[in-house]
Parts: sequence; structure tokens; C-alpha cells
Amino acid sequence: MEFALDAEQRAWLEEVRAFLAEHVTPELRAELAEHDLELPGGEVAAFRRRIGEKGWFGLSWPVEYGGLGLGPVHQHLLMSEFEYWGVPGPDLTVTSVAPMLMRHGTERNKQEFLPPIARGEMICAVGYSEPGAGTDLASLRTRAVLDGDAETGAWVINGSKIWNSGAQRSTHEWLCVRTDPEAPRHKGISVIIVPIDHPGVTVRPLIAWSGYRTNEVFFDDVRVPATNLVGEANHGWRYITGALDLERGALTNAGDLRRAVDDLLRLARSPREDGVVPADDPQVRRDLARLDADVEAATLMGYEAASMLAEGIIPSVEVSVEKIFTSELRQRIAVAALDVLGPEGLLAHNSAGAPLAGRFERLYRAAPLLRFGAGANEVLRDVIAQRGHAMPSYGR
Amino acid sequence: MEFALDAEQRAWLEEVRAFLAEHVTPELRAELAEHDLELPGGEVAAFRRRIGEKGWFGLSWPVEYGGLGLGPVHQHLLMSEFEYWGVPGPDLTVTSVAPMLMRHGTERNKQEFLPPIARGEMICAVGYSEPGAGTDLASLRTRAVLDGDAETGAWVINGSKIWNSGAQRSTHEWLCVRTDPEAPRHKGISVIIVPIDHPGVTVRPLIAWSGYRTNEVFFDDVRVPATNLVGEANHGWRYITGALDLERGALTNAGDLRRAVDDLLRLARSPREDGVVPADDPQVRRDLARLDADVEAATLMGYEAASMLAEGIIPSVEVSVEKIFTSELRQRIAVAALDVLGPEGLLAHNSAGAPLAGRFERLYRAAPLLRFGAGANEVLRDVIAQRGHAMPSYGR
Amino acid sequence: MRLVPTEEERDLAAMLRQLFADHCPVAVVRGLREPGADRFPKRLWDELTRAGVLELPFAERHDGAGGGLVEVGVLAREAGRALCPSIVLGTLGLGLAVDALGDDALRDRLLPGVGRGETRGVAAVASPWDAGDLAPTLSATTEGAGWRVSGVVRYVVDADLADLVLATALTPEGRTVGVLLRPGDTGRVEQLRTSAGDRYARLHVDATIPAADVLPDLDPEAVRRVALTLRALACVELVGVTEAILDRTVEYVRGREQFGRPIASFQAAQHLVADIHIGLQAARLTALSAAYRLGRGEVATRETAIAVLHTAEAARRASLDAHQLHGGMGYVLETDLHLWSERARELGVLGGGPDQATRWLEREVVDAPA
Amino acid sequence: MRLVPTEEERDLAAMLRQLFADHCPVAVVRGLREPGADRFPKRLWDELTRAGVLELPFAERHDGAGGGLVEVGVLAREAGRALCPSIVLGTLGLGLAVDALGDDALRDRLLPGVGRGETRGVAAVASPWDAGDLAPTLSATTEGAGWRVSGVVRYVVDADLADLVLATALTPEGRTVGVLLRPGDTGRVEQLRTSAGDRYARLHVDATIPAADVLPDLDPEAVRRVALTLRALACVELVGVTEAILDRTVEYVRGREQFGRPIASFQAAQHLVADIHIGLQAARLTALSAAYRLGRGEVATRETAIAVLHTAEAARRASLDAHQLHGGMGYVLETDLHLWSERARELGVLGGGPDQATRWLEREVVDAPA
Repeated sequence: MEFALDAEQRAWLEEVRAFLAEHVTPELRAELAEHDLELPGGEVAAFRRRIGEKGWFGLSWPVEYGGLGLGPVHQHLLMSEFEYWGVPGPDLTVTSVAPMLMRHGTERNKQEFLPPIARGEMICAVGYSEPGAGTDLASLRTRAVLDGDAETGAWVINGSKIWNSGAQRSTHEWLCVRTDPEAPRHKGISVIIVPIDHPGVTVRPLIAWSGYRTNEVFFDDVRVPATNLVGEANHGWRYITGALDLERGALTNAGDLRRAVDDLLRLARSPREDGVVPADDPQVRRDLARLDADVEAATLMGYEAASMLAEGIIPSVEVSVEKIFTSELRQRIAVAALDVLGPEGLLAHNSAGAPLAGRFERLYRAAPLLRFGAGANEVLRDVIAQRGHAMPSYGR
Repeated sequence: MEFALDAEQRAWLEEVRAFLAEHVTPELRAELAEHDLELPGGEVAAFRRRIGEKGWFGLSWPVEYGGLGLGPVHQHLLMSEFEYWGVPGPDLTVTSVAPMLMRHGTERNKQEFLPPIARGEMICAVGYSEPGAGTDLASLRTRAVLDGDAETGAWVINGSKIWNSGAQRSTHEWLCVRTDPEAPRHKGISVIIVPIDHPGVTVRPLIAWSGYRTNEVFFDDVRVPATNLVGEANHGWRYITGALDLERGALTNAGDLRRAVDDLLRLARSPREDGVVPADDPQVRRDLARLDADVEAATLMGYEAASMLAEGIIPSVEVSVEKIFTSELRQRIAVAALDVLGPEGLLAHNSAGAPLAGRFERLYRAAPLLRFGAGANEVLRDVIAQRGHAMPSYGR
Repeated sequence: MRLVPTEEERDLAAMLRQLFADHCPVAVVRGLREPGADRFPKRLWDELTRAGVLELPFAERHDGAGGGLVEVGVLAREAGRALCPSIVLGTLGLGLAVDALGDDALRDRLLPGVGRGETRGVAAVASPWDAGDLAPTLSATTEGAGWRVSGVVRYVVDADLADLVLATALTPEGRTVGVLLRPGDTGRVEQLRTSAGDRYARLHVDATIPAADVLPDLDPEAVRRVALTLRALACVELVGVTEAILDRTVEYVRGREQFGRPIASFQAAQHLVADIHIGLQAARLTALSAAYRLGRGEVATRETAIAVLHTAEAARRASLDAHQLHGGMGYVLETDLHLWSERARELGVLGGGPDQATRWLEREVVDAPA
Repeated sequence: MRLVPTEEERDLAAMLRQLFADHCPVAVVRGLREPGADRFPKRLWDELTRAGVLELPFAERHDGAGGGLVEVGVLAREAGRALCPSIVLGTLGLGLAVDALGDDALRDRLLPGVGRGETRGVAAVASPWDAGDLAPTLSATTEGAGWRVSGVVRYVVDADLADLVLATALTPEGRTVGVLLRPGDTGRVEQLRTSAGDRYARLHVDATIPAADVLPDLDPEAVRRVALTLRALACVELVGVTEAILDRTVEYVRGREQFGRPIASFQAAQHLVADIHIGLQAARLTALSAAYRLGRGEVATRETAIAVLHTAEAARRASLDAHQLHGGMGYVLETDLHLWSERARELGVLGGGPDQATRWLEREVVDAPA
């Protein structure tokens, strides 16, 4: 085992950092602070183009699909660094959708969809969860019925999806639907790609406590070409569950946590408005030390999962651990910040005079998401026990 | 609500303290340290006689059964104070067995058994759990078959009980048996009083990690008079489950925890062998403050349960909370002591040079018992959710 | 020791719960947060005044109902449950502070108006970071018949709604006096934005105030008892907030299915609920105990510290685990859970959270002789 | 970064696991604790020596196998799993300390004997309360051709089994020297009792020792690295202990029924196991990381502190929750679980537990510039 970056990994990290140092401009930061990702055609779009020019959207894709063919450790280093800088990097379209297309898509799927994804022109929202089902994906009820044959016909889609983040700025929906209602619940599920501007698609905004916008998306007799089916009909469950482990790994690097603790350390070393320097206080010191130790563990978990992927091992238990650990740690950081900052920590995000523009005020509101989202931690604890230790299902 | 002792309660507490100050002699302490409760006829026995002379074994019994007719708050104050002083007070025989006899026993049961209990001559071991069943009492398999009629016949008993604490120094076994094997598992259970010196009773010692002796007790064709049946046949489940709530309350006052934190505070204020005064250290200070706060909460929980009993309300959810809280707190105290004392805290209980004769070394080994014993905390959390919040059984 | 509520306490709680259910529904609470909305809950205020809520703890000679801190606690807890706008308990706090620190003349002048709902305000006699820190941030010197007062009072809640803010100021001789500030008149009010609206303000004070508005030579112990009383009442309020979170959450998980069965039937969900319940039992008992002791005139620093520890931690746990149990359905603004979460957050912070309380407790417990 | 074991590491682990399974069954471990028993595991020692375990990290010129700290870590982890008697890793620790602090002559003199199992011992170069505290508790002055050494070395593990104890002493000039003590010859050995037998001792030293047994002018950084290395290896050992606890516990709950179903099928049991697993994953990675960095010559104070935090807490949680999952069946001495629990307790304490490690980490992280 090697607990240090080797020369090539160091060089790669330097390249990523140099890129960020050049392109994360004050203008980009200002736009992100004010608009998050919601301003089309602005700095964020330009930043995305620069990433595309480096080929980093296809960083981990095989060369044959126009990727750079770099490995999971490279991808992990890049994603962690982008998270540390707090800027948007490769998203689910390239880290999750594209690999599924490569692995499971038909030849036609690949030709039709991979090139625009590589160019950054096609961006997918991922439509899995439905109102009333939450983490229980297998109970989805959105239906697609084939009208005509598999070459020239059309899928007719009815239903709705929830927690459809980014649907308002996506070109397509990567949509999980039920295509065989008679089959057992894990069978009969397919994946269909739906252009989001198609007639019958309605996007309704849902605003989360964190201020983040997500959506409910309704499909009302939406017709898409039969060839928009990904891979084979009724095999979708296998496609997406395989991808979920990877997605979970990609979602849960510790870059943002390292940044949060570094930020909190910085705040704690400066006097508050009441003149107290929190880092002089023994309790604050202890909490910060403890958080540093936990971020270090989370960071190593990320490297471990990436290393396993690089060896061709799917780290499904390991990324469940990482996801639980990082999501609960994020919440502990936010709670610790409350006590470090006192009333100053209650000043609203982006309001005048809030410490670090209220990033910890928002973190407290943002932290719950990753405990219940992307696989509720309770379900993932079951996974650790059942998949990791052969403990029996309790009949869920 | 009154969060302070009233004049009568204060007077009672003073009486209890005066008794303890007089009778908890260095000789009694020395005997307890060396022999625990195992030395017959010594200081502990004399101390028990003194308690009996005060009438305090029957403290909470109605006057008609020879008791003092005092209420649950008095009993709670006495029990907490005895726990604080670390000396044996009224035990399950008087706090649990006798009340069940009064509530559910036949007239003959009462006449036969209550007077010797009041005199301290009859001491019961409580035989509920069986090997292979743990907290799941309803699955008990020890059988009793009636040979003859209910007046002149005999119960013939076969089976075994585990975690039979004190069996080696008891006169009788308060034994839960199955008397109707055809009935559903919660039915068909009865309680029979078995003299422990009867032929066919074998007591096998089990030594716990804490050093505490408990026993497995075997019943091999043991014959006892039919009239040793408590109350009616096949109604035992109701008798004992009603008593368990009370027992749990009695088991879980915070007296020993208050004492443990006071002891730890005292140790922390003195220099260790390496010259460090733990209480000068900010982390130790924080931990001790936190433990004090938790003991205070536990203490109030005890008063609350006693107050409810005094109002005629059975605090079944409240004592579940109290039992979980105190048992987990006990463990946290023991863990905190590890860090306060360092290697000195590893010196064996009763060994030369161990701080406070190694009481915290032993506490670490003793603390696990009350988390899983007397109703495992997991089962009690189910009770809180299901009985306290009408959450549905998950089919246990 | 009698830790069960009396019949009177139960009746008062029931009356108040009904009052809040009728006049403080969640729509009212939401409305006050909307950008540009009038932050004063006029109709609720009138109903509460009519029911005598604001005169609860004051003596009959001041037109009060003669209740004690235990009754105020019953109110605070129900107010917490209903997320009653903070100006209500804030104004009561002003009244309690005037009652404790003022002379009879001041009580006669102010308390009837507080009780009738005609005078609104808040007491700000301790550091918002640390209710145990009583060092004034204002200075005061006599000037003619009045006093010149200047400085900044930080993080005053609802200053925009207050007729009077009772703060403390340091004289050149090093004595502490109380000063009744009239936001706006006595200096600039700098509003500070929170996620629940512009609820806090920095009061920049630079004004001459009449001698009648100055409480001379405050007894430090009395000020401390007031500061702790306000902190303890916030703990009791937080217990109510936490109870409401628990109730809402249990109701939600009992109704909602996942994997073909109610969420409430999963043992993991039951244990989250049980742990909220356990934390709440500790929070409730310790908060009521602190209020009781302060009400008896004790400077219950230890009990208040313990109450802060238990209530803040129970509330945080409850609120965050409630989000976990609700999942996405409790995370979108339209489902309201965040209203309780934010109140839980605030009440666990203002005047010092668990860290600060632990510092008090260290001095009380670790430094005290065995 | 490559956080998967190499094939060589896996092979070494498998070999060692088999070796311990064959020669260090729990009966051996129990036997050493019995009152009056010979505390030296003779047969196990011979097997380990034969397998070359004690020469693992030393250079070939000292008859060693040329391995590094990563290989010693593999050994420590398997030793932890099997509760291998502490004299084994203690003796290796003595060898590592001599290797790091001695000159070539000393290495030539001692390491071959350590590797062949002929010299047993332990290094005691830091405070047993705090591995970061290197202040010697012995004093040493030259006396003729040798040195006069006196003082007390506290909480030395296995001193009764040791031929040599490497400690440090302070000279009148304030320099730190290493001293090789021979328990018994160099002063009284005061045995101290633990629940696992008379495993610790106070060495009361008052003797003249030859110059050859003194390591003059130690580099403070080197001593620190040795102290941290020994602490980090104890962390790795503790990972093995925790893994064994988890494995035993899972096996137990899968086989044992309650309420008519396996305990393992209760979600609460699964989540206790999952939390042990999560703690263990953090413990394993941080402990191996610390050992790796120390093996590269870094004074990895931060990494060692983090390892202590995670390993000690994971082990305590695992051991106490294992008792919870076992119930009474794991609480009686005849079921052996307590053997692991006590080792977990000890390894989380000696040299400083989580509190102490947090103190190191505060200095490394909070005081460091951003």
C-alpha cells in the first residue's frame, strides 16, 4: 500500500491546480455566489467550456469513446480538487450516464449520444426517484409503452419524477421507467433518454431548505423515438444499480469537507465581533482537531475507493461507508460551526456582515441532504451489514 | 411541578443518611470490598438486620402487610442514597417479588411468604431468562407439571434458568415456568416458588467479566407443593411484565452514577503519578462537566418516575428512557475515566496502588451489563417508539 | 420533588395550546418571514393580550396575573411548539427584567403597559454569545438631568418591533446601570438578515436619555439572574419546539411508506425516534428544573448550564434526524419542517450554546471543592 | 496513492494468520493470564522465531529480513487479531528502537539476537500517559568507565519477561541518553496487577551500567519518531483486535436467535455492526497511513494522533457494542470475548488515548498557520 501520491499523481494534481488557479476567476466566484449554477451563458458556461477543451469531461472514458482514458485515482483527484475550490466539475452526465451508455448502450445509443456529451452539449438530468417512493427506486410507477416497433416506433411516457436536480438547465432526461408492469418490481424497468424540451414534459421547481433548486418533472403522453431506449428493454435495474455504486463514490469525495474545516479553522483564528478568538478556546480547539482527524479519515476512504476501482474491484461496501461517514461528518462540521461562531453564524448566507458570506449558515441547511439523499444512510447501513457481513435481510 | 425536596422528603433523606453514617462502618466497607456480598454471617448480614429493624425492607408495602406504607418517592430517595454509598439495600425480593405477591398472590401465598420476607429470612432469586432466550422471556421452556390436585398435589419442574444472580445466597427461587405447553407463547406461563435447597436443584456459578457471580440453575424433577403456585396458573406473564416496569425503575436510580462522577471529580483534582492534575486539563474539564450534566438529567428522570408512581401512573415509557440513559451514561463515565487516568486506570480492581482501589477499572467491566441486561436497550427503544409513539411493530 | 404537572399547569397548557392552534397556525409563521412582510403579528398579539398572556407573571398591583416562572415556562413551551413569534416572549422577558431590576416607580410605569400589550420590547442585558458575560457594551455618563449613552448593542432580537430595549451600560465609575433604549430615537438600528428574515439588529446608540429611563446601580447578582432566566426560558421554549418536531415526524413516518411498509415500522426509524424522545426527556426535565430554581430566586447557573446543554443538543438532534426521517419530503420549503429547524438552531445559539454552557458548568462543577 | 495491499502484503498476512491460528489459539492466551502461570509463551515464541517473524524489519547485515514498517504493520495487525502476547511486538519494538537510535556497533551486537528470539525486551522511551512526552524519568551521570543511572521507569510492559529495557535518561548537562536496563540487575522490579495478570512494572533503577549499554546524545527527533512509531504500531495492532471483535460478533449474531429469528436479522443489530464497520474502516486507514509515513522517515505526529483517535474510539465502540450484541453470552468469562475487550482497552490507553492524541493534534492543526 502507498499512502502518498506518486510522481505521476502529483503531476496530475499540479495540472488540475494550475488549471483552477488560472480559470477560477473572481468573476466566476461572484457569479456562483449570486446565481449558483443558474445563469446561462455566463462565467460558469465559459468555465465548463474550458474543462471541455482540456478533455476532462471524458477524463475517465476509454480513448475509443473520445476520452482521455485516465483512471479512477486521477478522476478522484480532480473531483476532490474541484470540490475543494467549490466550483462545478464533471457532473453526473459524464461520470455516471456516459459510462452506463458505454457499458450497456446499443451501438446506436453510443453513436448518437456520446459525442454530444463529450462536447458538453448534452447534459442529462437523472430521473430515478418518484413522489411517494424516496430511496425505494424499485417501486417506480412512471410508465413507457411502445407504440410501433423497436426501430421506427415511439415510447409513450406518463408519470412523474422528483428530486430532478438540474432539470431546468439540462437538455435531456435520463429516465427510469416501467416498461413491463406485469414483471416483478425489480424487473420490467428500462432507461429511456428524453429530450427535456419535448411536448408533454413539465418542470416544476422545488426549493430546498438549502436554497438549492430541484424539480418535480411531469411526463404527460411524451413521445420519444423507440431508439432512445438505452440498451435492452426491461434490463434497466441492472444498469442503474451498477451505476449507483460508482455515482456514490463520485458524489462523496472529501474535498468540500477539507475546505469546510480549513475555512472554519481560518474563521476560528480571527476575532469574532465580541472580541473572542475562538481558536484560543480549549473546547473549540478540541472540536477542530477532531474534525481534522475525521476529514483525514474521509480523505483516505476516498483514495481507497478510487484505488479499488483502479484495480477493477467495485467498492460497494466501501463507498457506502464513505457516503455515511462523509455525510454525517458534514453535519457535524456545520453543528460545530454554530458553536464556534455564535450568533454571527446565524446571519443569512450572502447577507451583509455574515462570516465568510454565511457559508456555514448555509452549510447547516445543506448538510441534511446527503444523509438522506443518494441512498438514505439507514439503507446503506443495511447494505454494509448485509453485503459486507452476510447478515440476513429482515424482509424489506 | 416541584423541583426541590419538600420538608418531609428532606427529613426522610436526613434519616436515611443518618442511618448510613452510623452503620456503614469501615468494617462493612472492607468486607464488601473483599467479599462483595458473598460472606455469610458477616458485616453485610448484620447491616441487613439493621435495615430490617428499621422496617425498611417493607418501606413501600402497605401497612396491612407489615410495611411502612411509604410512597415511591421515599423508596426512590432511599434506594438512590444506598446506591450512592455503595451498600446493599432492599433487593428484588422486597421491591419486586413481595409487591407481586400482594397484588396477585392467593391468600395462602401471602400468609405463607410475606412474613418471612418482611423478617428478611426469605430471599428470592428471580428465575426468568433461560439459556438460548435472553431478553425474549416469552420463549421460556422450563416446564412444571401438576401431579395431583391444586391443594394437595405437587408441581414437578424440569428445565434451567440463567443469569440467576444471588441464587447462591437465596432461600427460594421465584420461578417462571411453562404450565400449558399448548397455549400461545405469552399464555401458559406461571410463577412458582421453589425452595432452593430442594432436591433436584443445582446451582452452577457463572463468573461475569465484572467479577460478579451469577448462576445457571438446573431443575431436575424438582417437586414442590401445589400451593407454591403464585396466584392462578397460566397468568404468570401478566404478573411479571407488570413487575418488570417497576423493577426497571428500581434498578435504575442514578445514585451510583452520581457517586461515580463525584469520585472521578475527586480523582481528577489530585495529581496522577506523572504529576499531571487531570482537572487542570481543558478536555478533562469538559468531559467532567458534561458527565455532571448527564447525571443531573438521570437524577431528574428518577424523580419523575417516582413522582408518577406516587400519582398512580405506571411510567413504563419513562423508565425505559431512564434505563437506557443511565446504562449508556455509566459506560461513558467508565470510558471517560480511562482517558482521565491513563495507565493507572488499567491497574486491576483491588490491586495495590490502583486509584480508588481500581473502582473505575472495574466499572469499565461492569458497565456493559446494564445495557443488555434487564431488557436490552434495543428492545426498550422499540418500547419507546411503539408504546410511546404508536409506531407499528415490525413483526417481532 | 413532585415532577408531574399540577392540574392548574395542565389546564394552562391546554388553554394556551388551543389559543396557539387557533391564532398561530403555521401560515402566520410563514407569512412573517416573507420578504417585505410586516413582521408584527398583529392579530395574534391581540388575541394573546386578550387572553392575558402578557400579564401572566406580574403582580396584581401591576395589573398582572400573579403567576410565577413556572407559569411562564408553561407559556414558553407552548409558544415553542407553535413557533410563536419571538416578540411575544421577548416582551415578557422585558417585563420580567423590569420587574427584577427596576424600582416600584418603574414597575408601576411599565408593567401594566407590557401586560396590556401596549408596550413591546426586549431585554438585552448579556452578551448574545454568552449569557454569562454581563459586561456592558454601552457606556453612560450623567449629562444634565439625563444620561449620555453610547456604544453598540449587538444581536438584539426584534429591535424593529420594540418600543423599548432594556440594555446595560457602564458608568465612568465602573458601575453598571440599566438603560431603556427606544430604537430609532436613541440611535441607528442596523438590521441583520437571518434565514427567517431581518430578525436581529445592531443598535448603534448615541443619545441622551432621561434619568427616568435609567436603572441606577444594578445588583450584579440580580442582572445575572435575569440573564440566566431569559436563557432558561429559551431552553423551555426549545423543549416545545423539539416536542413539535418529534410529533410531526412521528406522524409523518406513520403515514408514509417505503419498500412497501410504513417507514415507522423500520427498527432504525423507531430508534431514531426513541433517541429523540430520550434527548427530549432530559431536555424537558433540566429546562423546567432551571426555570423552577430561578423562579425561587436562586442564581441557578449550574442548572441553567445543564438545561442549555440538554435542550440545545436534543433540539439539534431532533431537528436533523427529523430531516433524515422525512427525507426529501421534509427538505423542501413547502413542507414547513425547516421553520422548526431554524428556530431550534437559533434557540440553541443565542446567549451561548452547549460549548458556552459547558464553560459555565466547568467553573461550577470542576472548580468547586468536592 | 494506492490503498490496496500488494500481493506480497496479502501473502505475508495470510502466512501470519495461519501461524497464529496454529500456535496462538485462545487457550494459549487464556493460559498466560492464569494466576501463577508462566507468562512467557515459549512454544509460540519458538514458532514465531522459526518463521522469522522477529527478524522481519532488520537489515540483512543484522541477519534481518529487510522489511519495512509496512511489513511490521501487517504483523501487528495479525498479532492483534490473535491477541498475540505483547512480548512479541514489544521485543520487535526494542529492535526497532535500537535500529533507529543505536550506532552500528550496537545494532551488530543486539539485532541478530532479537531476530533469533534470543534477546527479549521492550523500549520505554516515552511517558506511558503520553507518547509525545519524551522527558526522561531517569537521570544518568558518568561514573568511571560506565554510567550511574537512577530513577523510576513507570508502566513498563512485560518487564518480567525482558532481558533488556531501553529507556532514556537525562544527564546533568540536560542531554538525553539511551540506557539499556536489565530488569532485576539494574534495580527492583515492582510488578503491577492488571485484569490480565501482572503485566506492568515499575522499574526502580539505581545501578552502574557499562558505557556500551548507553546510547549517548540521542537526537530528539529520532526519539520522537521511535515513540510515535511504537504508538502507531499499537494502533495497527488495535485494528486487528477490532477486526477480530467484529468477526466474532457477526458470527455470533448470525447463529443466535431471539424472538424467533436470528439476532442478525434485526435492523438495530445490523446498524450496530455497520457502525463498528465504519469506525473500523477509518481506524484501519488512518493507522496504516501513520505507520507508512513513519516508515518513510517522517515525524508523522499529526497522522499518529489521528490514528490514535480513530483506532481507540473504534476499538472501544466495537468492544462495548460487541458485548451489547452478545448479551449475557459474551459477558461470562468462559466465552472469551473479554480477552479482546481488555486488549482493546489497554491499547487505547498506553502512550495516551484519544484525549491525549487530540492535544497533539490541536498543536499540529489549530496552532499551525492556515
